[in-house]
Amino acid sequence: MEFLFAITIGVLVASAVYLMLSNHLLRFIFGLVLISNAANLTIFVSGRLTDGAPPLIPEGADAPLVDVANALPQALVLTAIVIGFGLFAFAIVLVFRAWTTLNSLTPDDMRLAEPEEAPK
Amino acid sequence: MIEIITGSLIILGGFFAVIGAIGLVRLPDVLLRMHASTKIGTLACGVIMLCCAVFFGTSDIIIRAVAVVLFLLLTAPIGAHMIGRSVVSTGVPLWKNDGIEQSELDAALHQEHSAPGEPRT
Amino acid sequence: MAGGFPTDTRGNGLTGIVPVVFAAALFAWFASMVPTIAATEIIRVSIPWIPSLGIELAFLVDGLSLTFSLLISGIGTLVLLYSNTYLAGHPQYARFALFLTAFMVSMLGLVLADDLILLFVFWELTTLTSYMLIGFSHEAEKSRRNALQALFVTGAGGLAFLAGLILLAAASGTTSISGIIAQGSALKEHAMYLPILILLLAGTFTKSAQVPFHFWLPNAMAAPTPVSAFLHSATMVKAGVYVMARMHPAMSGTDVWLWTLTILGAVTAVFASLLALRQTDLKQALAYTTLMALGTLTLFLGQESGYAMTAFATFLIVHSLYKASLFLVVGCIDLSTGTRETDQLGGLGRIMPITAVAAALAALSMAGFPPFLGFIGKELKYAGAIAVASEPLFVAGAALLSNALMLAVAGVVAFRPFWQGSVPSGQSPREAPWQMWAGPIILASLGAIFGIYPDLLQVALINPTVISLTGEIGEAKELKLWAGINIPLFLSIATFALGLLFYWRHVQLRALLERGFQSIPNLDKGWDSFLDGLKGFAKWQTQLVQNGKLSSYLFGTFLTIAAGILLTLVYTGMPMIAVDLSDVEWKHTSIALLTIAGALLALVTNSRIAGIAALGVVGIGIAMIFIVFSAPDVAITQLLVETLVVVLVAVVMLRLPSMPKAEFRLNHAVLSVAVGASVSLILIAVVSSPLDLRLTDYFEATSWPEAYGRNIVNVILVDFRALDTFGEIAVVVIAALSAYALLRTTRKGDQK
Amino acid sequence: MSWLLALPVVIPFLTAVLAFQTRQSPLGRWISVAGSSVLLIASIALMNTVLREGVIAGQMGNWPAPFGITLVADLLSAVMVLITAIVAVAVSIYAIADVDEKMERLGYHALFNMLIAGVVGAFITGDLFNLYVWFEVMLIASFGLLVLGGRPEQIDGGVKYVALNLVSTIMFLTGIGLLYGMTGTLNMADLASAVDGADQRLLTIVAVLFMIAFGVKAAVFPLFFWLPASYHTPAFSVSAVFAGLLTKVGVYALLRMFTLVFDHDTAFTHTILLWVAGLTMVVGVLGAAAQSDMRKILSFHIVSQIGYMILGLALLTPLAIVGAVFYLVHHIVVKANLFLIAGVAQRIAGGTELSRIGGLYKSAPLLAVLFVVPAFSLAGFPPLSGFWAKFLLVKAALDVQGWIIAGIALAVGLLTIYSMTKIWAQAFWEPHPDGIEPKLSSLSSRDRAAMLIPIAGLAVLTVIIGVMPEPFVQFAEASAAQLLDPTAYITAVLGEQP
Amino acid sequence: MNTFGLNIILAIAWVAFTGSVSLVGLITGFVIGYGALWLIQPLIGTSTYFRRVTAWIKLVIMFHYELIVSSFAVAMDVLTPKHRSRPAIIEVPLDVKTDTGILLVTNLISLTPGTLSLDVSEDRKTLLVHAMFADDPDALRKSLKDGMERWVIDAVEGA
Amino acid sequence: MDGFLEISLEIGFMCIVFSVVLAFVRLIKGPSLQDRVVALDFMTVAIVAFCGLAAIRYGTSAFLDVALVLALVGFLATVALARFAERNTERSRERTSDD
Amino acid sequence: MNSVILRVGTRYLAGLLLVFSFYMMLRGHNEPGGGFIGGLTGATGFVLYAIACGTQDSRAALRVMPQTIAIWGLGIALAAGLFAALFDDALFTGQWLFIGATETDKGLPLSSVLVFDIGVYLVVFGSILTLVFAMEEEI
Ligand code: NA
Ligand code: NA
Repeated sequence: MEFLFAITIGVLVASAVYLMLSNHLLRFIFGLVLISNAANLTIFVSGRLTDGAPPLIPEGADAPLVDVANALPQALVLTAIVIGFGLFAFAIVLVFRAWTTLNSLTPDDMRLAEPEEAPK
Repeated sequence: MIEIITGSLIILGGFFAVIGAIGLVRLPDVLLRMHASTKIGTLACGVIMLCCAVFFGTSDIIIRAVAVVLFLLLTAPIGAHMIGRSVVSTGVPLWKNDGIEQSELDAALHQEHSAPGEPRT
Repeated sequence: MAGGFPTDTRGNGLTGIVPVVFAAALFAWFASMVPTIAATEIIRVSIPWIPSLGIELAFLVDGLSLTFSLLISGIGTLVLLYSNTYLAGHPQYARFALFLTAFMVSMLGLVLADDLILLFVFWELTTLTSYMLIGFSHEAEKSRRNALQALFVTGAGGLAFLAGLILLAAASGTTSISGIIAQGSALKEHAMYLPILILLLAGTFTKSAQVPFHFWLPNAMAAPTPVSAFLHSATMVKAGVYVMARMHPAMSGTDVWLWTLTILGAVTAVFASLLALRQTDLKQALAYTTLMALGTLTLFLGQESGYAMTAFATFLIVHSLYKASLFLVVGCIDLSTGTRETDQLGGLGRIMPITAVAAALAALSMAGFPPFLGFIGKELKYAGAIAVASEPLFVAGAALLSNALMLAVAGVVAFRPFWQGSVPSGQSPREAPWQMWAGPIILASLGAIFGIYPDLLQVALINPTVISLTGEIGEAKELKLWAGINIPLFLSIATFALGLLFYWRHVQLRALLERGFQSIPNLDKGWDSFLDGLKGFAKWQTQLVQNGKLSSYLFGTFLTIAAGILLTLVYTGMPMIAVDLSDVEWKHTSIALLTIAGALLALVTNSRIAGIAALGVVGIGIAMIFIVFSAPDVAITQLLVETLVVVLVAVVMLRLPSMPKAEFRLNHAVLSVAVGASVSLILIAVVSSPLDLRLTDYFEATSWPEAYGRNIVNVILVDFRALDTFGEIAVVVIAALSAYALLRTTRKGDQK
Repeated sequence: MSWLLALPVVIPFLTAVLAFQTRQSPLGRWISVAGSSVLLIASIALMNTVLREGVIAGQMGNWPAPFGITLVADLLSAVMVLITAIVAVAVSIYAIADVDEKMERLGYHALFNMLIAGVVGAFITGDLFNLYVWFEVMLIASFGLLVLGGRPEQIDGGVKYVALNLVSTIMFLTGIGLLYGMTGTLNMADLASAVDGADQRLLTIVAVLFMIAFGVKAAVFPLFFWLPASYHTPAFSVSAVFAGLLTKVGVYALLRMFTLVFDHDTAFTHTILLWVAGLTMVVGVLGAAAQSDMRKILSFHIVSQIGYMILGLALLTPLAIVGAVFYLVHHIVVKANLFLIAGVAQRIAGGTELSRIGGLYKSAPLLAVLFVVPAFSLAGFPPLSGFWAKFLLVKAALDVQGWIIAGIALAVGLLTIYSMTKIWAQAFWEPHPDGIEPKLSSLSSRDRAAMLIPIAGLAVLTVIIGVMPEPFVQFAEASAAQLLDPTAYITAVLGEQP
Repeated sequence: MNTFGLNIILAIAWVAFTGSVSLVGLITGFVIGYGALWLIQPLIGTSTYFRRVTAWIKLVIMFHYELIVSSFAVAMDVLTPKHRSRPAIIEVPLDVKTDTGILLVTNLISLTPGTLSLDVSEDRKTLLVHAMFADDPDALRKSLKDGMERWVIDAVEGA
Repeated sequence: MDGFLEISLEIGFMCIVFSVVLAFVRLIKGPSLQDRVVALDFMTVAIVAFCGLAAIRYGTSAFLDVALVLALVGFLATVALARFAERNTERSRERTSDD
Repeated sequence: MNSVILRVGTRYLAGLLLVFSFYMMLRGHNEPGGGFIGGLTGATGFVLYAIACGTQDSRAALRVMPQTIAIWGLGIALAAGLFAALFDDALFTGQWLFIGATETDKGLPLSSVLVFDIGVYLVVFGSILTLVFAMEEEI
């Protein structure tokens, strides 16, 4: 099972990297979304996969009765998702600002911070 | 007995879902596709939620299942309406049935649809 | 500073006086130590400084260091007195005096330090202060350049020197210099002797401007004349010589030592004196004679004989005295006439008699005429040269030639301007004020006094110095004007003859040298091209690495990732991998495929909506994974976040242009696949071995009984790992505030 | 005990909340100053305790390690927190003059304090995932601060900074996932032993993954691109705190993980680090030599000097680690200060581009003095702090016959001298191209005080470290000992191990 | 519909969520619902009305009947190779006045396959409907008005 | 659990997954912006159904909560995208397409 | 958005989402849900509101500036953690009070953990709205 999703993650990462390398900020954003999904999934898979047993303790029991899915990675992934969302939100706004102030979405054309030829 | 009912309802629901999907793929223009997807999809959900209600039978689950259906009934049409009005306002070309055969029709659709609203890829 | 002496000879008030007094006090203090040292004792004080590194604030007063200290503080006093008038009313005189005094103190520290690291601290301080002094007239491009040059060359040497010192300390197990010397010849047998020696000499040769590092010294003359007089005659340039002398007992006597010092010293001496004769600028000429002196001193240090050592000690003093006074004289001439060019000077003797006398006395000492100390020095030189075990002829020849040239230069500098020709029209020279001739006179006459009464020196300084150099008193040879008819005497006579010839024909000789030196590569020009080369290379490299293109930055980063992982894989070999597909259901496969399909669509599409929708699909696929593998909370969060992502993108895209068609880039594709593959591989390897579930078991066991929660995930979030969650919501807040600021930033602040 | 560890993290957050609530009024900046000062007190208290009692650990939420999150302070963490607090105080005072009302209204002080919170958290946490969280707090706050003001070049720099840092962040997250998948734990002290059970080959690979992730943070070759692309663009107080602290968090993380957890194949990992160190030093310093803008020069020098610290880690001898720690502390103080000084130059001479300014030596001698101290300390001139840092590392290298790396370290020192004197010559000695005479008196008395007090303070600190290095060296030795033998650390976190 | 009624609905919704039908639950729901309404206060119109439960029931039943029946029509068209549908956009004049009424009408029309309400004109007088089987637009218009809209009006506005 | 239910569940899952795949086809083909939105919307609804099935399959009501949230929130994306489609054309009449 | 249907629909949905979000948050400790999910859901309510009726109205409806909500949420979460200090526990140690507890039934639990989760809710809620409102207005 894990193997299958390890491959999936590989594909996600590969496409993400390709998108991020393409010299266009919108594609970079797409890549960013993909790769953070991949990272979250990596944690989830690293914690091993359990079919259909959510880590909940039934009423009246002191601990899960069946052996449930590994809760810790779930918590980590949840945290990572939210953090990832925060980063994404900033990134997308930055891209917007880049367009409105630098009037370009191709970062290689952005040469204000590092001008073409350094001033003598 | 419950199992039988549930099982058959499940299959029915799945059947609806597939029909909706087929409609989404096969029907000739956006609005027609929406006819298929929006409602038949909702219907499928409704049926499957009904399964849940029947299968578990406990009050809280029934209430939840009902809630799911109600939410869908409330939200799906609004979504559909939003898309619909955008279709009208952006003037996405629509299909007129003048009894042409399907095959030719698809062909016809293809140049017609390479009007605005096309990713030319 | 050209154009006559300052009208206000009262100088700079307290800022002028205080340093002089301070220096004088120091001189007096050191003088008070003479009896002790003369009694062949030493004074050592040490305070622990960095015990954990064994570094001490240790100071040692012995013959060598006292000699230097007296020269430094004595000449320092006179130079400061001189400067107070020379730079009277200069707006930055306070800084000047500060730097000069600071330099003097560092120099004293350098010669008194008895700890290698402490010595280096002062060594670098002299470099730093001299940088400030050379660049004193900082608004002139030239002096900035030369200051940098001096700093860079000596700094470079200094770093080699540091390495040498560290190795030396490591080799002898202590940083205490006297400690090292006490170990006798242990160092010479040590495996690291050669590298240590080379590194130390690299330091000392750059500092003492030995050939081929000599080029910075004449440029350093951009400094005001008093600075040149102090740094570039009496003190700083002798720091290197001092260190060689200091290490002499521990390191001399090996062939490497002997030959390096002898040859380089000799070459420097001759070469420099030729250069000196070639100069028309008095100051430059003096600068090169300084080089010559340093060469000679190095030459002596190559040897071990008592003659050589005595000669070293004597000539050290001689040179400091006459050279300092000549520099100061040149300063007077410069101020008085506004030029330092020999052919524009003449007939000053009658107008500036006192200065002329000082010049004459100094010059005679320099030329080595009796009864001046210079004569004794020269005699000893020859004696020493002959005493040299190896190649006496070579050394003697070098000495003879350089001395003769010195004589000529002495004439050019101190005789010609005063006693030949007449004052050129347009010049209205006057005699220098007393503050300015006092120094030269005193120093020069000391040359005479010591020449007539050499015993004064003999006991007070020479013998102790020789002891510091050799270890035994017996080695010290007697200083006397008349040593009888011997080879040195003949050589002296030869020197006079040759020297006078040179002086008589010095104009022609200069022309000859001019032609000769065209062929020799000019390291000073080399310096500029070196700097340009450095800048050029730096620019090239930087444009290569930091080319301002995000795409190449990202490429580099991802390349590092892929290369890092894969090469490590090559090094470690394949980790254990166990693939188990038994429990894979078609459901799992189809979800995986859906996710992959979504990713690929996002990859290929040029339509923004298709892209977003594709991301939506990936999100849905992953949500399904979370559902199937029993993570409802995560699934909900994933779906909610996914929805918001779509909403945000949809909003932002209203203002963004459509995406251009992406052309396929093979290198990008290869790299991407490599990164993806390596991640997959590692993950597969990770999940191939069972997972230790201690933590999870604990959470399951305690979640309800101790944390009163049935949703273990939520309990982990709000209780077991609440700190994570707190940090995480902090991230969310900050992200919102940052994005808000970024959106509003073009507006007038933030309004509701 | 645990509160002693928690407070340094809590205080900046409280400060941030209050500062944000008062962002419309000038009160905000004073809250920021006060908060930083309280943080300073707290970190001094922490340092005291650590010095007295050795490594201390606190279990947040009273959940025993390794199950809950542990905060740990050994000497290294304590000193990093302390130095962070010092920089925070300095910069928050400086900001009074440097940060305008508009930025304040947009929440500068809140962001600044959150940044500090993130940095402190990163230094003090004993949990790997928690470290990730603090990295994120720090990172996102730095995003905000970097683009605050929204000038085009800020946006440009921001794009590159954000893009590259996001990559490293995601690497880090992935690495954590993998390491958890191998060991089943996140507590660093627990990891130290847990990794021994894992497949060592795999461990090495994951180690390299972490090395790269932290390498980007630390801005080592060839991962430093984001730094020179952005550090010269934001407000001066911002770039000062960035220059001082951000990269050091990466160095700290490397130092921690590669002494505590990834110490299984040092022959491989630390050899890589050695190469990285050398290349980073050289490339960075040459980059600086190619620049003609004060802040750009300084930015590239950060890279170069990170190389020295990595060198210490790479050599992994006690003396080398001592050098690394000493360098870490010295560099934070000096580098932050230089950026603050650049800010003053900007204000009174009208720029940081060396060809467009000058005359500072003549008309602003005080500033000249204040510049000489950190500048020549950075260049490694004795008796300033930078000399001892360099001395320790070079000695460490020579002790293990690392001739070449020692040579590189020294040569780089020379080139550092070169670019420091370049600034000195062109901004201070050379007359101002427009003939104006930049004077400190052109600043309002409030601004003058706000800018010069922190600068002077840091300069004094530099001199103290230089002239009285013994306590600092002793301290560095002690913390190096703790790093090289983490038993105390592990025991403090997990209790006595069987 | 007045605030009180809406509030009750929310309270019930709350009970539904918690799944525990109890007075406490109802009250909690009422309170929380009140909070929610307070937040969205500006949205709440002032129109108040007495609802007819029977009309509601009728509406619900008829709706589901429509839903099922027309679903099959669409399904047929989807599955058979030939498209028998004659789609057209028709305008339906609206008699229903209240917001709720309009929402109900449009949603229900949309939910019954074969018809899809696209938009309501700004003056709320006409409804734009897309019909799959608009062979006779007038007939369709009539059926919509006498069917769905009528029932809604009965239920909501009780003409 | 009863065999028939097992089988019907499998069938149900297959149907849902298959319909999602079909929707994906529409999503790729487009052609109009709205087509893609519709496809995405349909997928969301399908997931709701999927959750329902999962709840039955694993006998846990937890998955119904997922369905609940999705049913309530899912259409927001549709609304946002539809609005984008509309505004996009308002902003530039000549560019009704999204690329 | 000048859509009658959407506006009317929003009237119901916004309220519904809000109530639902509270529900999701409160039950989080025992069943799927919690502060994040609650906050995200609640936010979507107002996002919808903003889309349907514009940001002016929804800001008015919210009354408080969203960033204030967010920062207070952070403050509350921190306070919940600091609360433990009163009982000489470490930061973020859960403090529980069970109303009407019997040995069989724990009774109605009140806890610092719940307060923390409320803080989380407010942060997520406020932050998302800060962002979305600003974007709606600037773009
Ligand atoms: Na270990
Ligand atoms: Na300049």
